[in-house]
Amino acid sequence: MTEAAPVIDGWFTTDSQPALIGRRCPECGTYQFPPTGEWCPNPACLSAVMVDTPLSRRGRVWSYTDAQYKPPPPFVAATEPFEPFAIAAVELRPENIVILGQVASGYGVADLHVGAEVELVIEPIDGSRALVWKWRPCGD
Amino acid sequence: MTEAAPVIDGWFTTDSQPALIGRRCPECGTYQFPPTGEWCPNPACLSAVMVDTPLSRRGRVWSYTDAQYKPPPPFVAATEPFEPFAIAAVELRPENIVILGQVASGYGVADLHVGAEVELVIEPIDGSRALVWKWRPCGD
Amino acid sequence: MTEPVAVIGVGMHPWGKWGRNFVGYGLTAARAALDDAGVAWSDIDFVVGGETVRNGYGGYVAGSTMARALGWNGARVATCYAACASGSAAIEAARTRILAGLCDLALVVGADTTPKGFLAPNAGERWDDPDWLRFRLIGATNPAFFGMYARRRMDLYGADPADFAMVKVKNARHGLHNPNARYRGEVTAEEVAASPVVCDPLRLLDICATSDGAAAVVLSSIDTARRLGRGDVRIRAVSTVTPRFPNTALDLPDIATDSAASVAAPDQGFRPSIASAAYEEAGVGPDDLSLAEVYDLSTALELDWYEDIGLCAPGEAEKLLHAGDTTLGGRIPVNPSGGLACFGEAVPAQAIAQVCEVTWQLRGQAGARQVEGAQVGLTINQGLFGHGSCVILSR
Amino acid sequence: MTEPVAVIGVGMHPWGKWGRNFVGYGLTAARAALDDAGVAWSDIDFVVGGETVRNGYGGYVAGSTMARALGWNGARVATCYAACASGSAAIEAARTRILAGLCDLALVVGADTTPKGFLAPNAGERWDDPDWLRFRLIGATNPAFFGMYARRRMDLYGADPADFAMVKVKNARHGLHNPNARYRGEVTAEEVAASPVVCDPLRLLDICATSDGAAAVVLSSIDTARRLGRGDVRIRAVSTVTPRFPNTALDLPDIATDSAASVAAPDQGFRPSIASAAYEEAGVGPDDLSLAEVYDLSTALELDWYEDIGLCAPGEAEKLLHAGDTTLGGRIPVNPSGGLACFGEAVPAQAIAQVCEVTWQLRGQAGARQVEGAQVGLTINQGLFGHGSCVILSR
Ligand SMILES: [Zn+2]
Ligand SMILES: [Zn+2]
Repeated sequence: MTEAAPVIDGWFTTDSQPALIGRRCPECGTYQFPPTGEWCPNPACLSAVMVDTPLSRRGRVWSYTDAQYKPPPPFVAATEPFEPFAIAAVELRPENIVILGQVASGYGVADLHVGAEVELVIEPIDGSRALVWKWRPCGD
Repeated sequence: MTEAAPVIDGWFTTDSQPALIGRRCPECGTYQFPPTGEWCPNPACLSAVMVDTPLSRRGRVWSYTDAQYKPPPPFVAATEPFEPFAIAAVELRPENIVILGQVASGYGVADLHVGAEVELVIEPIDGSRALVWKWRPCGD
Repeated sequence: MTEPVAVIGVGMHPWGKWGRNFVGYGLTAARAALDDAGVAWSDIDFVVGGETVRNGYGGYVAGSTMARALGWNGARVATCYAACASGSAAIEAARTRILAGLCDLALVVGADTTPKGFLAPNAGERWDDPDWLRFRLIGATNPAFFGMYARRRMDLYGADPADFAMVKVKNARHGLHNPNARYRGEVTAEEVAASPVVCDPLRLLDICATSDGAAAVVLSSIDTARRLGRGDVRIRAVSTVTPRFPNTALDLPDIATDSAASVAAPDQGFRPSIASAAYEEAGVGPDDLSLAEVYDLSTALELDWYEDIGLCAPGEAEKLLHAGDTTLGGRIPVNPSGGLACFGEAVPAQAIAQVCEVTWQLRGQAGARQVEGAQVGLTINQGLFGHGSCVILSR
Repeated sequence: MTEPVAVIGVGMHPWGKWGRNFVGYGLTAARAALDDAGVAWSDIDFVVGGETVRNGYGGYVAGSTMARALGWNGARVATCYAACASGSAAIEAARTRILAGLCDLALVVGADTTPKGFLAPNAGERWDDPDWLRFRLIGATNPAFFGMYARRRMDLYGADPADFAMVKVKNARHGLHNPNARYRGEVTAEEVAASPVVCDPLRLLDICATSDGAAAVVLSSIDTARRLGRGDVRIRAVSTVTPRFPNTALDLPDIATDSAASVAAPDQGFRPSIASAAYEEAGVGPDDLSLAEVYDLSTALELDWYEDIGLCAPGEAEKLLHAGDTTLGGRIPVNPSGGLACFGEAVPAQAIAQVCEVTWQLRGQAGARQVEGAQVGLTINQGLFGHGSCVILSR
């Protein structure tokens, strides 16, 4: 059995204090996620360099919903039959960026509201050993 | 084992005098192949009806070539390792239409020249039981 | 203000699931539009297709596919893709060519077939494709985004699912007499509430289906339209703007927004900016509108549009709805066609269909769904990846 | 004659296989073109992308993908697809918008990554997709069509494979000093003749490779260009014509031609009609050309283009080649850039790259491959499914 590993390389860490890996422009301070662009996304900035940086591990819910029906491929369901899961878009400070993710297993829309605090956790993405980031309500 | 059948429905007959099935406009007499359009392709004609009609079984080579390397999928090779095959574009009269097809097995570019007469035959398309039209040199 | 061009012909293939190829749908719509305009296909000197990415190579080159199916006539050709904004991008290509003096008569066609269920990425593995990744990493379907937008209305403005259902009831009633609509039947608030939740808080009847369908328009200069006796309906503006950095609203299909850490978000968000650009180009404002066709991908999203096109202040859309202002007979009917609620979405056709509806309304040909004395109409929507889509038409 | 627009900036990412994403290539080209024009990205008010259908959703919306990667600036956006003609379709969208008075500064970008080997259809089964069917039913790759065109030159005009090889030798020599070319090395006729046959009569070195690459141009009105001190190079014509029925030459990727049973074939075939429309728009003819960049997907195809753009009568191309007329230093150099022989094809970028080369030539900035005193240049190619692509530029 292979070791659990991120489903995608370079988007997040999996240590005890896991974090999304964003990029930051050394010239204007703009953040970026996912860390895939080659240049600063600020149209007034010509920086061709973006530096990897861990993003805030906590944020506040911008909005949320759930998936009561199984999404189509390339989505891979964690269980068969399909079990609904929740999704949250979370605003991080000081990055001032909103990032989408599934909500941690065991939590649903009833545990959320716009403005609620959540924390980043790493969980298996599906039945495989692949890992992904999720948002866990802090229960404020 | 299932009976040999055309790889695609409605494009050709497989009887002893096989022919491509085209369409003909009852209003202006324009032919069409493949028989998939819904309307007459003559821009000056408003006919919304095209009638299936067998096309001439013989024609003259407009041009030809061969495939010395295996084409990529969805092409399925008839043999493994791949054996080169020839391709001919053939002009039919009185339809005044040029139609592409593989050249019958056993024949190659050395058997062809622009203007050479060829005849339609039905052969297996690949290792399967599926059939397709091919052009066989008449040896004029 | 920009010089207007004329809409001299409009046509559709009814929306639904008819089992035909997208080319067949497009041809029906194109021929209907040509008939309506009273011009021959051979006189068209520019043909533009709204691209469909779900119908093989013929869909990628929709403009030339339509030109060929109608019979090659030597016209100039273009194919535009802008996701749900593809139709207005195609209209803009035609309008621009006319305004440049390079085209006399243009035909714009959008046609699509769509599979049942969620819209999904094309086959294959693409770890650098944002649209593929949102399904693979998160399972975030289109309705999931609609659900998040709807939830914000609830948590920020106190909206209730019953408000959303009321949009469906209204649009279903509007579409009752639309011969091109796929769904023609009353829907009650109870039926919406009894339908299963798809993406909380939205239920099945809150979310538009996907459909097969096609729409086409024939455009010309005002001079040509006058010569043909068809100068009644004019396109006054087309807005195909992109966002301004930083775009801080999470837009379908993105996994993240821009960061506003270094540059403050613009005063106006992306959706309102789409309409603003069109109003500016047309020299009119929200108060001048007689009707609007907005993209009700979900019932709640229709309410967002009320605010984004300036019919009311943010948070006031439910009030407008309850007052009956946006119902046929009200102050500013929204989606008199029945909207996507009654059509289901056919991506490259829908924005063109919106323009067809406004044209019929401005001509007074909308039958039982006619907005009395319609003078100015607006169509709006937004395509994936920052595509604004807004057309303003007037008599 | 149509009013000209100005090419005020050009830029490329070198062609090759660099392992980057198409967005990265496009950004490099776009920033180079902006630098060359001396304008800031934030001043661009229209951005057009040549679409790539092989790079996921981001490729379908190439215009907005580039706009976002450069940083959302609120510009209007469009994405054009026309197969190998996508680049000129994108240039035409920008030119048209400028001529319509709706745009001051436009950025046009085309970028692609392409897999090694034959271009093949995207994944999936599509029994109604002509491009898929030609592979499935016949195994007719792109080079198979090039082979058929080459064979016609041999059987009808007495051309010899050695003539085709001579085109490769010429273009390889032209490209020696082009820093954006992928292949920079002399090729001998013996090397061509010793390379394996791919599709008879064409050998590996007769056929262009597929490449990664990107090109971009910045366009403006003549007035704006003058104000910026960059009014030297003008686009005089863009031809995006379709065929006229019946199109009796078998065009890639079709399985059959139109039938000429009821209507006689037009006097002029599709390929010559592409150039004719451009000459008419520009008010110039073949004798006015200083150079031409033509799509040498195969060596033999370059010879077809000599005739199709009117450099000589049908069947006379080999004579022109042997006389050295189309070699640098000759009467009308063709593909001074080195052509696709030295670049390999990057679909939505190539037609834009052709315009970059002509711009450098007209400015006198082409270095060791400079055509002395270049005054007028033409670019031409043809996209799958009836897409003409021809641009005429002049000083
Ligand atoms: Zn920066
Ligand atoms: Zn007919």
